[in-house]
Amino acid sequence: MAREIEFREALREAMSEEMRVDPRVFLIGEEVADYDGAYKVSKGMLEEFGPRRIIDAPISESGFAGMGIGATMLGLRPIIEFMSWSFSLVAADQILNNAPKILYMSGGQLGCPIVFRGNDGAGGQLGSTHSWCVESLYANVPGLKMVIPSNPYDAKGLMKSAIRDDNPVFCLESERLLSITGDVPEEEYVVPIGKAVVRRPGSDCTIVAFGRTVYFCDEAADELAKEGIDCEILDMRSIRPLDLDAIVESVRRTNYCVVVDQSWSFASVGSEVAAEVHKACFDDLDNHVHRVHNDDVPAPYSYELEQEMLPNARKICEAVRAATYNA
Amino acid sequence: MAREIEFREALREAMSEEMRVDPRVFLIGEEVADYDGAYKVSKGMLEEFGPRRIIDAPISESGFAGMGIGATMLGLRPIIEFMSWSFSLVAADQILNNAPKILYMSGGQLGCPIVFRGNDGAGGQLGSTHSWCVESLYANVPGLKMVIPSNPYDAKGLMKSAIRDDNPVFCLESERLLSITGDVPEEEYVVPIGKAVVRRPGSDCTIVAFGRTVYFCDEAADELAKEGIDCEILDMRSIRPLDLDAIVESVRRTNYCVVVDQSWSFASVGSEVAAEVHKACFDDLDNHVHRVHNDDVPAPYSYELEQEMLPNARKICEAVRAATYNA
Amino acid sequence: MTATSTNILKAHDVPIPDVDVLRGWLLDMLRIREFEVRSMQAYQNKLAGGFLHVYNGQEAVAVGCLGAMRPTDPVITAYRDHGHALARGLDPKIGFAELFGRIDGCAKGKGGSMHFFDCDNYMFGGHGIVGAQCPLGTGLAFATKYMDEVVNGGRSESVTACFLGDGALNQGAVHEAMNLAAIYDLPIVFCVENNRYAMGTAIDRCTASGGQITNRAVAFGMEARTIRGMDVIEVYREMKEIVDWCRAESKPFFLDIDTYRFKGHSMSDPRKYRTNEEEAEFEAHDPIGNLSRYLTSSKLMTEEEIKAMSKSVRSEIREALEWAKKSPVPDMSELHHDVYADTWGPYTGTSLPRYMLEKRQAEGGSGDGA
Amino acid sequence: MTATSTNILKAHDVPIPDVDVLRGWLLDMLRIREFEVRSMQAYQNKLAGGFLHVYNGQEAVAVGCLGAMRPTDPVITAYRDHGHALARGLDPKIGFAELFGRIDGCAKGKGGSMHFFDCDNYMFGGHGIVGAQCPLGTGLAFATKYMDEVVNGGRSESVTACFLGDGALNQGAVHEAMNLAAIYDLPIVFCVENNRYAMGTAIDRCTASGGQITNRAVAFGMEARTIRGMDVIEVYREMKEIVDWCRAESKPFFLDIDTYRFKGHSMSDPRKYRTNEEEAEFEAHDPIGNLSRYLTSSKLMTEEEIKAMSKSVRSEIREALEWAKKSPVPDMSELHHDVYADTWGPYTGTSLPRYMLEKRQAEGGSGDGA
Ligand SMILES: Cc1ncc(C[n+]2csc(CCOP(=O)(O)OP(=O)(O)O)c2C)c(N)n1
Ligand SMILES: Cc1ncc(C[n+]2csc(CCOP(=O)(O)OP(=O)(O)O)c2C)c(N)n1
Ligand SMILES: [Mg+2]
Ligand SMILES: [Mg+2]
Repeated sequence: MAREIEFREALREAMSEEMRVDPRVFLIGEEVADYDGAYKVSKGMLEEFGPRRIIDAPISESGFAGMGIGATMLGLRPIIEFMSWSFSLVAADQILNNAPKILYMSGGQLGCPIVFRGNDGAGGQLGSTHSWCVESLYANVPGLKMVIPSNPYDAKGLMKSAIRDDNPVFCLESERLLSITGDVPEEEYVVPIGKAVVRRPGSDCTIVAFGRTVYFCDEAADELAKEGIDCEILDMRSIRPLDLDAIVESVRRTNYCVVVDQSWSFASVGSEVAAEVHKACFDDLDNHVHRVHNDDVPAPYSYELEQEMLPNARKICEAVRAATYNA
Repeated sequence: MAREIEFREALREAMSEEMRVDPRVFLIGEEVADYDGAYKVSKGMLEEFGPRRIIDAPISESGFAGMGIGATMLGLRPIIEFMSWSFSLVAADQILNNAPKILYMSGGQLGCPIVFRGNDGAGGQLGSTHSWCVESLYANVPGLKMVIPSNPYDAKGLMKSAIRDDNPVFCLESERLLSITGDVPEEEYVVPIGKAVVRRPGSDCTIVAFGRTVYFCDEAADELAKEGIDCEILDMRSIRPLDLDAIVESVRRTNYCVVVDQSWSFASVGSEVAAEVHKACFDDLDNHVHRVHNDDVPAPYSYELEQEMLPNARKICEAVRAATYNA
Repeated sequence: MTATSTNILKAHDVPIPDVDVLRGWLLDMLRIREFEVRSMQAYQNKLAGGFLHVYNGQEAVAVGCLGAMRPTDPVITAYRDHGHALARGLDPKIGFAELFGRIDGCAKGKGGSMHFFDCDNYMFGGHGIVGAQCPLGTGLAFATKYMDEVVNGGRSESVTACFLGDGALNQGAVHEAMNLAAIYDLPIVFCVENNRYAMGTAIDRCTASGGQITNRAVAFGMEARTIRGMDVIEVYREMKEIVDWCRAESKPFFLDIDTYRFKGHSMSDPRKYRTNEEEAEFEAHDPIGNLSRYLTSSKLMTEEEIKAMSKSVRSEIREALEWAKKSPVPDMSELHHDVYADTWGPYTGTSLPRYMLEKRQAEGGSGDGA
Repeated sequence: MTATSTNILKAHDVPIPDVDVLRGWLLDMLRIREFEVRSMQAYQNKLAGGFLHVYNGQEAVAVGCLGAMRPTDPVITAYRDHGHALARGLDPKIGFAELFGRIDGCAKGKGGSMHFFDCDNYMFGGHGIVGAQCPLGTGLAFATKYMDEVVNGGRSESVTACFLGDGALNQGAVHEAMNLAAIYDLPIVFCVENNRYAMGTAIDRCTASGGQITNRAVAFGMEARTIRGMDVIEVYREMKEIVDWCRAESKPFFLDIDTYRFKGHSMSDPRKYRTNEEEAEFEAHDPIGNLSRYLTSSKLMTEEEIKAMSKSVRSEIREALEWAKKSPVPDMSELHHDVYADTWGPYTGTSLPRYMLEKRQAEGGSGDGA
């Protein structure tokens, strides 16, 4: 039985269900308790779990992220909410130097089962300090996993997997998607970390998409369909591990590939995909992998400039046409 | 007239010469003054310039990096020494959210002419928190420039360019290279940011190298020469801007390309090079771009494990052989 | 406070400025208030986007503090920055244009509400990351001192005002900045606009020793004081003593200013974390009302004069808003402009915003952005 | 200190432990000293690499503090960590093996000198980034309290000791951690090993209020005290009072421990920033000498007994070192082991280090790393 619920509700259900069965799980972040969450993701959770498990934090990202990591060393399984991943830069040392490395540095003595989650990407005219797409910044680091759901079903399923995972998992949510609704089963399920899904089958060009960009791709694919270009959209769902097999399988059929990544291009998830696809499909590709990214500039405030900066449908169409020699 | 001087002396000469002509330039960092620098890069500078311009800082990277950025807003041109780039993660917000974006956020009112410099990369059994190669972490961000010299000549020339540049420039120095010597002219010169140089001409395979890896590549090229594979080594010198033209020019001749990057592979400078070379040289490449990186694990302490983790000559040989179908 | 210099007055000896100055402050506060009221409307009408944090209720802080400073003393603050920029002389129309993301904005529409920069008036932003302006603020103070003493061989002349919220007190960078200011003897006032809440979090819930935040200064052996922030004259007199002291001594100071934001944290805040009674109590201490009452009761202005001023502010702000609405959206070429100071690849260098260029042209300058 | 619980002794009432305990402390301190002396030699002989920060001179701090705690009270520290690990019971041979980068090390040779972990003994590292262990330390205290109170519905039983250097006081993360400990009432002692220098920087050069660092606790309304750190009995008695109080009250405490490192910051430090006279003065207060003198003058041990102990420590440590030298370097397969807890791609899961597996096997456990 499925119901239609919001993306934020799906996240909340995942957290609440896991907290019901595992007392070691708790949620901490700014405004997550009394205020019901800055974006209402944790709405009502204080009421159910009380202030010992739903914890309001001071504006000390480095402090409370590090506190969570420390708590894993004695067996707790924290969920750390960053109001926005944009605010995680002040905690970069804790989340990149400690969480993903403690297992290694301790020679296997101590794992770090922790979830870091929050809004990622442009939220709508938030300007350049508040619009980080941290995936390309942070995915470079081994020892962490990273997921980026595009719909309520995946949001819930991936969040449950993340909480159960014995490694640090970075969950990237888009503020622009929090209010979208989608079918989510009543029954228990998880979505495995590291598995992509074909969001739209097609034969002419593979489009590799992450998170919110799936919708831009869909829009573009509708447009391109009218021109007779039949696109296959892969919703990657995870960034680390990256489901390269799924991409390769698709590209072997389509012989063309476009990757759409909402972060900046240089040394990005998009460059990684392009490099790996060229490696795995050198003889299959009839053109080089085309990339669509945020423009390589700080995020502007102006609505018009921001729209132009984003990896929008127009840019995707242009890239697919160019990639498939239909330009 | 050239003299042979150490890499660290070359850096020091660059800073001192610029400080002599421009009173707005100053150096701040931990132990840079009284202690003569943790790695003696700033040795003697306190004596020449006094404690108002060579400034010992507390262990507050976020604080003094931010202080430097603030000082640019009134026209100063700070040089910020991170004892190691590994310690810059606690300052990530200041160096990534402020320095590269203030010009944009202020609509052109305020540029940020600042140099951040320090040791980057494995220093020799320093373990996983102290062995960061920040290039793949930070190069994603527009608004900054990044250089990575491999020898005293470039170290001096690039540092002078960096200090004169009106943008934030990240200078990545390798502790392992600080003591190497090389010819440096007595006369004034600069090395432009964004220009690669052919370190060794060759016709069979282009090797794209950054900083310290140039030496690993040279070692490998010697070995490969014995096998009849004639490698061309490009010393990129700058990461942002990346001199793609130089790579393309070479690959068009050799038709093969290996990129050697001392950072982790995922979403890295290496993936960027691979992606862009495939794009620019799709019809020229006779094989996909091969990549050599640090192994995708936290830096281990053990000497043997660390040597194995690094992008060493053996791995480069293997990659070149594979790339050129000589495996 | 151990002021050794002789020409420093104690706050209670600082003379109340003459009526022209007081009138100017009233005008400034009215202008800020009206600007914010119109900003909220514009936000609701989708003329402005992103986050909007208004300053209603805190006007006496910016106006009183900046009133005690020289126009060339640097100022920096967080994202609740309209008041400081206007008090420093930013033309409201340039402010609105920024808010609407238009090319005539102080940041060409690239910065938005959180990034009001106006460097000609020594206003250095407008910063969105909580606390991150504090290291920058120490940098401003470092720079004035360095310029005066090291480059020009004179004595330090300027004092920097670095504003921050009570919530910012829990960011590590703020502590680092305070330590730096202390050890390098930087002339800077850390002005905490203690409006008792960080979003929905009352200060004592997440801030240890929140009842006495001057304790945070004790950590660094820094002079500190708590003052009331709803009376602009009081703010001015306290700040005047402090700024004079910082200037004379070249030392930092920590100022805890008790104030209140009348509206929500941003436009999406339903303010469930506080009562109507509490809000009403503070609204009774409206800084504009306070100064108006003082002016009328001391017979410096009549009610009619104040009403007239209020009315003229309303029309000034309405006109500014209309002007801004007509400003064009930035050309798409702006996207790659102002990223780097120089021109390379897709980047087209940088230039000053239009209002600054025009000012320079009017002053007979070359007008280029160099 | 406002201890309300009745069974808390004031430091001066804490009884001096009986001779077996004191003898144990002497043994611990001798063992640490000898371990460090041999480590330095091994470093010079290139058996060890990376950075080596030795603990000579500070032994009374680790031994005295941990002596006042329960063996299940968590401990965490920075990179100068050998002393804490040994005082907590890490076998010196496992320590040397780690130092030499061998598979028998506590971190399989992957961590090195700066990362001595020994979680069976509640020793949670060994952390290289200055100050970064402090948020982690609050996390340990949070976890014990949460486990005791929330998961098990009882009352908080454990106290965490979080060691840091005086230089770490200037890292923002330390302040954030202290605030968190204060607002969540976490049972943790921030033990500042105030050895007066951060590398070459004397404390008052870069640390505001460096002459009285307990001021840093005032900022958070946290209880604090300065104690002398060269006499293990004194350290123990002070720490005992404090730990008992933290346990009873579930509250944090800030402890400033006056000590001295006899050697350089690390092996490359020529110590030009201080005088021979200063060093000699402190060496006269060697904590080992202090305790030895106490033991002989109170006729608890004879000089001969101490000499014999010292000799037996020397041979124990020599044997440990020889043992470690024979431990194999890690197999190259270790490179991709312990990166992730699970197995995927090139990663081969994780397992406990050998000495822990053996211990579990000896105790009849399953011995797998789960
Ligand atoms: C590092 C960081 N964390 C979180 C946020 C989100 N945030 C913006 S304002 C704010 C509250 C700040 O409160 P305070 O400092 O008291 O300033 P006020 O809004 O009251 O003026 C928060 C949590 C942010 N911008 N930066
Ligand atoms: C964030 C960071 N910055 C700089 C360093 C380099 N560093 C290592 S130890 C040290 C001095 C620390 O002094 P203190 O905290 O007093 O500890 P002590 O060495 O005296 O035990 C410095 C600067 C580091 N490891 N981490
Ligand atoms: Mg506030
Ligand atoms: Mg010290």
